[in-house]
Amino acid sequence: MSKNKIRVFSLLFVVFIALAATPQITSFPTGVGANGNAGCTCHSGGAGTTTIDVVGMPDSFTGGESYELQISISNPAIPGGELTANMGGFRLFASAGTFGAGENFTDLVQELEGGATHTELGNDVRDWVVIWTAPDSEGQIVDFTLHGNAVNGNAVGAGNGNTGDAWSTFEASVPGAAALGGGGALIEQAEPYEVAIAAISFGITLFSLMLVYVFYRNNPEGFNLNGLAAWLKKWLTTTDHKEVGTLYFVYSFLFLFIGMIFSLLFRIQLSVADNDFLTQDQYNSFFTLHGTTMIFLAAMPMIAAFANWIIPLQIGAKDLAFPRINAMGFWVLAFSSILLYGGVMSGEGADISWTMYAPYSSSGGEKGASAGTTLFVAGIVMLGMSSTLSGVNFIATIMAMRAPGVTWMKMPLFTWSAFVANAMLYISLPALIIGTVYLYLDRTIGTVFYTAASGGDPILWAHLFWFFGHPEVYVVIVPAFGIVSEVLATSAKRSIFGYRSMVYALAGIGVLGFVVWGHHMLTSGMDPTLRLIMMLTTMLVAIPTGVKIFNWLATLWGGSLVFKTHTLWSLGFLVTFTMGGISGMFFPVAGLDTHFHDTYFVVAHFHYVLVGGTIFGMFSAIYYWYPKATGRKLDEKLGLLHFVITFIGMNAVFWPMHQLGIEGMPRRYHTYSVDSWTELNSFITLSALIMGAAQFILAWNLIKSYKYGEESGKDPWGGWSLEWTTTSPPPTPSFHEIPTQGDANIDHHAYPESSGGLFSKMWKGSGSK
Amino acid sequence: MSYDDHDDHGHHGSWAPIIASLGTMIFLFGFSEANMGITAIGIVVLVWGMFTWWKDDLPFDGSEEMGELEAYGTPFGGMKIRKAGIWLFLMSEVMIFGSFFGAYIRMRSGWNTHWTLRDKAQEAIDTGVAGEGLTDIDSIVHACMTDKHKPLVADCNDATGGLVNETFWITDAGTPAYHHVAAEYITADFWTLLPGAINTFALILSSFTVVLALKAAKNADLEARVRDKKVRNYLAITLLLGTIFLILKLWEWNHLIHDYDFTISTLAGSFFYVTTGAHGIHVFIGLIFITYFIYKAHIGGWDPNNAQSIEYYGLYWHFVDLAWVIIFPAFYLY
Amino acid sequence: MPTVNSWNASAQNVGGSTVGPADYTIFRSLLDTWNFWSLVVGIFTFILLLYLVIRFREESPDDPKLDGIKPGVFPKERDNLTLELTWFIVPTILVLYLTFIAWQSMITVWVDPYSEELAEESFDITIEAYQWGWNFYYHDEIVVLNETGNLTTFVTPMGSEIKDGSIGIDGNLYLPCDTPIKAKIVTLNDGGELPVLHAPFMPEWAIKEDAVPGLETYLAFTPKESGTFDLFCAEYCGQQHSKMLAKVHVVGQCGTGE
Amino acid sequence: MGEHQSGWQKTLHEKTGQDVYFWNFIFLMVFTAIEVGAVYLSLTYGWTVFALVSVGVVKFFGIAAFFMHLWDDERELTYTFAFPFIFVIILFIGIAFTNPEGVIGLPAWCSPDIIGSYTSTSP
Repeated sequence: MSKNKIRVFSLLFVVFIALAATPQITSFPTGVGANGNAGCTCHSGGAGTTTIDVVGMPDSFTGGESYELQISISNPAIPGGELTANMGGFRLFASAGTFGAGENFTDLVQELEGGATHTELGNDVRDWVVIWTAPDSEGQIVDFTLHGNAVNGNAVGAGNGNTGDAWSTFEASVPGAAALGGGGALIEQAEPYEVAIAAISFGITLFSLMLVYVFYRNNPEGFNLNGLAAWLKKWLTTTDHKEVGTLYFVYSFLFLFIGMIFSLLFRIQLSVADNDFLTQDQYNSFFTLHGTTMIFLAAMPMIAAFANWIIPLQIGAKDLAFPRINAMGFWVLAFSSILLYGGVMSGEGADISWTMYAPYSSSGGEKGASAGTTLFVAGIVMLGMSSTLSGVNFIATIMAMRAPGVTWMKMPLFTWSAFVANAMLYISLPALIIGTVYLYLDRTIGTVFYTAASGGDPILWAHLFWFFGHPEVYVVIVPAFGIVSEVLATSAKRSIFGYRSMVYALAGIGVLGFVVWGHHMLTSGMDPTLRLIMMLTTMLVAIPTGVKIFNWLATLWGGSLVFKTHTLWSLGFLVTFTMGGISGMFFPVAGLDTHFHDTYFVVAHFHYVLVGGTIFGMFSAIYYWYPKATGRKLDEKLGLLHFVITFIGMNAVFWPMHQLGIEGMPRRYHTYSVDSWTELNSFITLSALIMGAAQFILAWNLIKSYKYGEESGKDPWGGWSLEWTTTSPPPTPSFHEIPTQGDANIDHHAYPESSGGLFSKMWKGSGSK
Repeated sequence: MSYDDHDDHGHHGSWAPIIASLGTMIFLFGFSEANMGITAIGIVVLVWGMFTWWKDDLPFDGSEEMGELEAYGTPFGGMKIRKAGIWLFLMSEVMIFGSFFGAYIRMRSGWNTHWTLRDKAQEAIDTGVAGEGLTDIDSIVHACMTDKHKPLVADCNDATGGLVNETFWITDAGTPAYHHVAAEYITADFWTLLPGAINTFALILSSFTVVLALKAAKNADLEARVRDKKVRNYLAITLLLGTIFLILKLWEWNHLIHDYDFTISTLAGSFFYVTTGAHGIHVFIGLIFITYFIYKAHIGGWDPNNAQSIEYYGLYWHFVDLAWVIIFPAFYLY
Repeated sequence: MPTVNSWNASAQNVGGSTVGPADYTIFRSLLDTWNFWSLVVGIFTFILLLYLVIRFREESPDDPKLDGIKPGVFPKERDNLTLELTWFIVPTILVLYLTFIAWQSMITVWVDPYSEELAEESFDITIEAYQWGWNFYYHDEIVVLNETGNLTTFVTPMGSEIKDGSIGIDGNLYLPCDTPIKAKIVTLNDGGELPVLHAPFMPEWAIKEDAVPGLETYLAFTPKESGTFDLFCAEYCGQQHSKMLAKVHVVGQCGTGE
Repeated sequence: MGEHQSGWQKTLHEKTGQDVYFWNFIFLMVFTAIEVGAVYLSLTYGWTVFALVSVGVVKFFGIAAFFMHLWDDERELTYTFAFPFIFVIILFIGIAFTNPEGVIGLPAWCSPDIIGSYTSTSP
């Protein structure tokens, strides 16, 4: 025991050091004021050679007091125009207070949103007088930013009028009288970063408390803390597919909530026009982390959780093919989230969106990507490793460890969908790993893959990313297809309609998924011949999905449908996913895509397919297989409540986004000034808050039913696949004696055993039994 | 084809996965923050994880209980699952090197290189506009470039009668149109070509020695102690050849960077160093694994019925050699 | 002498309402077709779903057990070749029909920038994107009827004429009416600027094309109504991606065209 | 390794005293020498590319078939190894053969400007 204890403590110590060394970049998010300082910067030419001096800037201001600021610009190298015109310009910002022109400068200085600037005439002189009246509350520090620009007067003649000038910046911060007196306590409204970090650390403390509570509840009498170390060791070193599946599930459930926190924060930001609840940096890093967390840290681990749990049970295998590689797949994923979130703690979270488009993501500095992006990209490389490891495992298990009787054409459809999804992920992932390695090396050791100045090509990144990206979105939705096929068949008490066409449709989606990635880049300057090919292939992808939807509907024919919660979720899936699929057909059309690309119509489509498709499918799977995993059913009443609120909430949040997309509201906008969008956006924010709250019902249901749920035997729903033949929860290893799956069709001689269908004929190798 | 009953073969949990993953995280964390200290800790923890993994594997005797399962049904029926597993892993490696080449060909097909320069020179000679006294391609190329392959734009313009003008070297948008690919330096000078050629021979030889090690391990009629020594020696030769490969590669890189100023801040340089570097890392990982095999041979761990682990390692090593078979002509000779 | 006003108030307070592309754009006709077919497919599927859910719900737990559902036994397979073929063929026909229409729209939206017939009568401009703003370079002249009825070059409110070589750096783009516009899109690269992706997006004419550093891309559209419209940046380009706005003023007599 | 060796490999073994792996090794060494030699003779562009590609294919076959004993093993393993090449080809068509200047130089259907001979037409 002592050796194990040392090993556990040394591990925790190393993790602590890694966390402590999180980058302490102290650059707080400054968030330039409403108008930004782009004013003078559009004058190209050397910055910083102009000298600006300001007379009359107070050391500390008293509330309501006016101060006269004499501003003058001088630059020996640029004497100013010979016709004494277009000599200079200035743009002054202050974080508080109001502005006016000096008494004989009324025609040279004008007050403008957020500060003051020169007028038309004021452009011909190089010194101005501005009156600044201080704000009433003296308990704050007012930051001044002044851009001074010595203009050489070539106005609209040679060059483009803004060359050959030189601008530089003068900054000062003037504390209010009360600001510095007695410790200068600044009263600042709650920084959204503190809200995000507080929410995340609250989530983690809650999670560890729940961990100790679950350990306590195992045996309340024999509860002692050093028992916790042994129990923790069991989880840290487990290689059993059921325990790794549980780890995946708890991990993805935690990150589902963290991703939700980010989405609610920037929904509040987007609720009204010209809102500044979040600064631009915070908004950019929040939507980046929302996208990446929801896809890579919530949806895919949830799929891996069900795949880990259910595939060995459905094909009658004792465990996955390579147990330790399976455990490593999880732990690489778990540690990658530390890298992905490394930047957030210091206010420098990655702000390059989940698609990480090239020149911006490989840039740095004041206008470039934030410092945490390098860690973020390293996290994405680790995600690639994790998915490759678990991919090998699932494909090898399904191909090699099926029990007798479970031939390719008699395998449950969830295992089929997990196989197709993992094969697609496994083949497409290297393109992402290579693209991300190039990006990572661009950011760390200075290679120039995506730097346009040295011949690099930003579209190379878009191609490599989307070659992975499109199969990725099918990887996320195909397991939900498998779950819905299982749940609808069992709820209707009939076998799935057209098992073979379902399998061929899955294979069709699998192959077509690789030839359509271009429709994400139709307006990005891609090669026009390729745009045409991609448009045609994208049109074809709808057909296999249509076949599956009609097969599900036909499954209900002649059945006796029970309305359990998992059935409701699958019917909800049918409704929302069909609407998402239909809205998806708008993008392969050139005329529509040039408008819809990167607008809220795209956001509406993929949320209908991701939330309406994958999340509904996953929730259906939770209610369907929770009894098999724990031996107790989830509470039906809570489940119904959770379904009704989430179904209505989901439609209320994402349906108006179609209208916003048609009106042309671009994606990833920190704020917008078009007033007609405010009404729709505030409605979306409200329903998003309601839908978010509803998810806690499921969390409570999961914890409560573990102890107080209704007992469920081996086969609570009347399913036919092998997992319903073992006890729930199943023993470790999952089958003491490998079962043989019967076949109801043999009695009716519908399909002679030997044919085994096209697939096995194709694979008839010399050695196979 | 029956699974036997007593089933304690399930691994009773192992520390290896979590330690190896932690090591990967710390390594990437340090590398991203350019903090070599943390990067080093990361590598140490990663290797500690690998050795924990191999400590679990040391008693592996190739039997059913120890995890050598046999596949059932189509398509891998009758084969060992771990062999199918290695081939599935190689599918991912094929895609990784496929993506490397896809990106490389995309960029390379847009560049002017020493081949286009020779083309222009040939065209200049055919149309008779070449500079006086310049009758063959090599003389024009010498007129266009210093021996350190720095372009002489004006002289080249005259030498090719205006065919190779300013925009051949730099596009009007200021981005480089002419890219010095590694092959330009390598094919021009024997001493720069030598390390690449020796490396290719070394890798093929190491592939062969792994096959010999496997043959020795499977040879039942060899006396156990003799067999272990033979296997260990063959694997040691493979390790030696792999190290020579890496040393020569680093020496060659050093030569290219310092003598020809062919660095990673040029686009052609980025592609060359990252692709050959990635292949180098695959060789390096292979060498770490082979130290475990040598240690196991040293303590007499190999016998005919667990020798297939060497065969599976051989598959990985041959694949690394296969990748080199394509990288070498594409980057060094073309 | 027009003032080089480094800050243009009008470009900033975008305000007003954007109701999406104009009616004469190909976007609107395509949208109607796609909406129609979406409704047809959607309503058919949902009515079928509703009917099935109501008609075949469970009356009593001991309904007849079809298909031999027993745990551990692969159930009796159900399929009906004609039914499956129909819902494979019918969607394929619909998709092929829609693909044909989509192909038509491609030719009008993406034009070959080097075609001769476009070159003569198109109004050429260059849109230059930099981090968080736009520059417009005009290569043709806008000719308008002034109040005395004869043709003069258009003069912007701030006094600069729009003729070959004139430059707009104050976030305002002036376009003639009823003439096909050909816009070359480039990224400002004078060493100082950080070249990232941008994309001029004009919802009024439902078009956008990325500005890729190191590559020239093209836009082609024909405004048919005068007025002031928005220009957004549609490709994520960093902190002030949402501030990279510009106004497009379509000037001159409209409606004389075909 | 190659338990079920095909007939001709056994006869090769008896006749020459060395097994197929030794001959495969010699075979690969010779072809590497050819490859390096072809470049060192500085042939014309077309011939060099042809030499490099053909030697590459031959060596690829040599290693995959004999060193990785795909020749002797079950056919499924060859299918597994060949399967990702379909997607490598798709990746090549989509990414490799559409080089950056695609938008301006509208390439005539499927004639990417790879050979880079002096007849390239992009303006």
